[in-house]
Amino acid sequence: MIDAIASWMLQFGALNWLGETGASLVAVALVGITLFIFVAANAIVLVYVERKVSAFMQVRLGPMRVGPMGTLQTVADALKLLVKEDIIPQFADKVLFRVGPWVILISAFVAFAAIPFSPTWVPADMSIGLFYVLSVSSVVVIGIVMSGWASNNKWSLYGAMRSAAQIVSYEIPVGLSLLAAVAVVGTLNLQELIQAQAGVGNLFHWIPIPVPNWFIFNNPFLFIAAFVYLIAATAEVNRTPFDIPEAESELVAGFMTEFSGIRWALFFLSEYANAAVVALLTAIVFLGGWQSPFPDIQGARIGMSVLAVLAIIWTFYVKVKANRLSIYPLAVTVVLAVLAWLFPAFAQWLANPGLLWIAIKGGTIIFMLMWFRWTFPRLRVDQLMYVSWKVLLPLAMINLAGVAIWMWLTGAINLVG
Amino acid sequence: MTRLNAEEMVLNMGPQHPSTHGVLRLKLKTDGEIVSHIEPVIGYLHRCFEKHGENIEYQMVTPFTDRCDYLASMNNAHAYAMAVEKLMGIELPERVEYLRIIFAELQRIASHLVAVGTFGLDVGAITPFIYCFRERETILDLFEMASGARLLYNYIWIGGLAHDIPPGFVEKAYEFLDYFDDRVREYNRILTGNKIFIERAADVGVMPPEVAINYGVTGPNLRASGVDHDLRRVQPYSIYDRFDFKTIVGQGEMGTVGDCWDRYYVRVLEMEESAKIVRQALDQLPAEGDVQAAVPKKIRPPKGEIYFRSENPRGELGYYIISDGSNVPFRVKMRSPAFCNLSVINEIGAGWMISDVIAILGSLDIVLGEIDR
Amino acid sequence: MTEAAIYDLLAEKFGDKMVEFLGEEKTPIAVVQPAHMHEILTFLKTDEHLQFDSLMSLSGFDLGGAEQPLGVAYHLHSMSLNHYFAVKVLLEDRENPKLKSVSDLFRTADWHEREAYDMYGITFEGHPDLRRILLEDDWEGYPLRKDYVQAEFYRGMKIAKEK
Amino acid sequence: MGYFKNIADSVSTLITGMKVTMGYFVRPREHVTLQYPDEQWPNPKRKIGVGELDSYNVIRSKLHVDIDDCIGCKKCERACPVDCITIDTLKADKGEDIGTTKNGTQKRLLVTRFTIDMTECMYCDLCTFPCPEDCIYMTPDYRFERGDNQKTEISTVDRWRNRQNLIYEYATVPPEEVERRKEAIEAEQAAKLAAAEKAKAAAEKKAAEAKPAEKENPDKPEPGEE
Repeated sequence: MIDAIASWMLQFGALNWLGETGASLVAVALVGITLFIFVAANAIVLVYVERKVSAFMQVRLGPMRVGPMGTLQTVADALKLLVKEDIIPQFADKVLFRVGPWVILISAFVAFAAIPFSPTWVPADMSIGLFYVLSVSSVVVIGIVMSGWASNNKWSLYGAMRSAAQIVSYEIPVGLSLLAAVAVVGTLNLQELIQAQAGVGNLFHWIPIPVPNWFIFNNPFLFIAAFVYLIAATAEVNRTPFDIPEAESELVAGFMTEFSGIRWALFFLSEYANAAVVALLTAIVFLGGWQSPFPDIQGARIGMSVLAVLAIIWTFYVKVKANRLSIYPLAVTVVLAVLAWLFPAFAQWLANPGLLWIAIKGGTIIFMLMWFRWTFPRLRVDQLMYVSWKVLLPLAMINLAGVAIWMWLTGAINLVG
Repeated sequence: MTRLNAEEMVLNMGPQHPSTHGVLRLKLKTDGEIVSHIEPVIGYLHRCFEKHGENIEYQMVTPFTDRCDYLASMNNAHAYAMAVEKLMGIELPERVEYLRIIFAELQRIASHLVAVGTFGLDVGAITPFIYCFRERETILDLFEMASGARLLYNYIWIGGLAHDIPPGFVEKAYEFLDYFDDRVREYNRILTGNKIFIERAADVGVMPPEVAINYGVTGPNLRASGVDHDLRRVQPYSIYDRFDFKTIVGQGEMGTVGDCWDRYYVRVLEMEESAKIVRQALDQLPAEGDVQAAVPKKIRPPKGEIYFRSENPRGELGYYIISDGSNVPFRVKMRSPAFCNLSVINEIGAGWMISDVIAILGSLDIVLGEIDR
Repeated sequence: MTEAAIYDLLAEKFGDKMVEFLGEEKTPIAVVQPAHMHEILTFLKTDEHLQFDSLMSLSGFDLGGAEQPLGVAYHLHSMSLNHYFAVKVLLEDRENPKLKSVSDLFRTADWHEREAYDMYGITFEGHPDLRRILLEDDWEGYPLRKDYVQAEFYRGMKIAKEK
Repeated sequence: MGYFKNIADSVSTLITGMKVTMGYFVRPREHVTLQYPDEQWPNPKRKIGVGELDSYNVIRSKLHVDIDDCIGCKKCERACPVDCITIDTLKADKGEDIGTTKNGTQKRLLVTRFTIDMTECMYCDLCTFPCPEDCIYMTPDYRFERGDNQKTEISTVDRWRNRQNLIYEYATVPPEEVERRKEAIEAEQAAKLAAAEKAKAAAEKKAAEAKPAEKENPDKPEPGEE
């Protein structure tokens, strides 16, 4: 993508003086700025969504004042944080205190460099993309320990120590569960991982239900791997039920206790950037990334109709079970299905792979994270370790072996020759 | 091999901390995450209740009793009123007794709702807390109808009530009871049975019955330890002997008897029992009667002293009143349940992790207004 | 057992260590000599017919005036036998009131004795940690005594209400 | 096996909990919060006392007194546990009619000061019961943020510092009138005092004169006492 932008820029005569290296650097800067804007906007939108989701789950309304339905609330909050007084505690380690939040933010931010957003949009199409994302996102822990230590606050220290232990432990199930998918394709390149999930196949290879060829449907072991990854990733981005580094009822605010204003905003930015990375990675590795669930126009039409039928069944179920009319899912799917049948262009658009699909998939995962957060209590630190080392790790390892067996069973690999 | 030079770290939890339920300070000696000693430092909310009581007339003390345990104002005022009435030998009209029971039990439900919700909050579940407060608001609406206030009522007077209940109250109370059982089921689904919650609460902070008795722990905390002791049963005051309800005792369903989960679940079940009592009281409520018929013109108890105790949502609430025959109490001592309940925290909390100490503190359900008085 | 019966039992055992029995009070209460209070409470707790395992309340009080004494009232309850008894002691010495601590018998007494010390200045001998509990450590005087005079300032803050 | 049962339990109970929250998420219309200044809690017209046909007995917000009906008996001042009511009264002039209350009671005392300190009021409602004229009561006015009792313009900081804004003065007697009456009463008292002294002096003089004569009759009343 960098090369494409650079060569596109060199096509303009006016930019010829840049030379090839210069053009590449400018292109890198452009992509970086775009990504930063994306990260900032992502945080602002996600904070708003989180507040609304939590409010609706808690029979409240959430922000309603600033802008229609409170949509500008987070913008106002961000502005407020920017103009707040910058406070550094007297006995803090001033250098680390300043650097810590940036380390966290940057490590979350650079992970986006390898994320493919569409077949063509990928900032850096690396052959070791997955490996890169995993390694840079674990740098977060250094920033957390730095800021927790530098605050010179006991609560912060506890938060930092918990966080270090937690992230280091959960790296392993994360890696192993992703490895299962990598084993199937045999590449670490994220684009190739996505391309391997094209088309339609049987559910779990043999059950004759046509489903998209995503890994989560392709292979029961990868289904379990996705489950393991989602749990481990929740822990890696410090969200409830694994939010013990912040644990507001125990550690006040954990490693963020002493931070305020813009530095605190950086924590928020990186928290949601991390959540986005995790969600996008889940979407890419297990849910087919930017692949559309429908193979072609006909597939889109039939798929939407099936969804509409499912929605009808759901509506009846809710009506009978809880005596309530839940009309919205039905209305949305029926409208979409009708549109798909009426306008071939719309159906074509649905069938096209692209940004839309990865956004929907990533959004769903982020919603799952929020749903977890607003439902569950928090685990204790030793129980957290129990989950990691005694449940997720064995599961991921057995799973990895299972993937190999499955591949042999389905004929993807041969034991001999 | 040289030993790592490890020292214990003193951690000041509070006075400003999200889960100390008020202004309480706990000095924790910690070794890593493990807490080896807990020393509660109290008194931040001391408002000289007893000194006030010695300087104002009997009926003026009632608003101050409300403010001691602000989550159970009705129960506090009820106990105080009963103490003075017993000292003076006042016989109450039936209707007053029934209304007092209704209000005291509704208040118990409201108080337990806060306890259950904040315990969830302490272990990290935010949503059940909001659900609990939603129901509490409905109870407060009922109180507002009757007394005009939502938190500090001054409704139960010595010898009667401030007002009769307004028209429509009984219907609204029935309405609340009808939908309340469903809500309890909802808490059970989202919190009580939740595996993470069970892991956090079960087997944590076990309080053996002999420790509980020796420390003077009372109320749901004592019953969770398996001691069948409810003042409404063992020493029925007011008209509690007319109602059919169970004393909830901790069973140790998820772990040991007397752990945090038991203390939590005893409260959930007690809410249901209280709802039962309210329903019976509403059914039997006499239709007519002047609620101020027995209010004395001048409150001058005869010379003497009394120790009267009743079952507050937090435990045994005792008033030790010495009268010298004037219209001002000579000595009002309040034996507040949460004061004794908090004193046990080092015994059951030492040796657990910081997170567990918070869970234990939440399960003890303290109200600092009552501890400091 | 009724309070009168318990008092008879005690009077039989301890004789003149008991002072009197105030049976006409709403809460019948026995007055004992301060020096023997600990002994009597130990008996009340350990005797198999009494088994007072729970100290409901420990309250200091001040009868006021120069010659009127301070005192401490103990209200006991037996969880197993479900009966009550109350004991009080009167301390003649206002300047330096001393009493033996019962926090070794009932842990409830720990904080309650600290409170009584805080409010009345009664020293409980043998208490593990006798400090002020509700008031600040540097508070002067014992506020619930009848002869307590309110100080004007506390650490430079005005205490009295401005009208 | 306990290990696997644990995992199975976790999954099933967590899903049960998630169902509850999702149930509320898809029904946002069941929210219980109010958009406060726009929507308000029904604030019914509540009456003082019992027996009014309203579903609410009484409201407990700002304390208010109908000063025209106040007879200055100070019962509310005595009933207040926190002394937030302060009443000063002056006797009316002889023969002066200072009006009757709505209950028809003849007022005898002029209320020159009736302050309610709402920063101290604890809304216990105890003052409203002893009032013989039902003139002190709680009103539904719960918003204290506007400074309508404010005499002079003061800055926000000052308003936080002093609570003048929340000390409500109800007495309507103008200060000049109070001064006049006070002076009149003082003058009256001074006159009385002077008269008494004069009489005393006269009596002493008389007594001194009559001393030798009245020796046998010491019980004779002093002239000043008549």
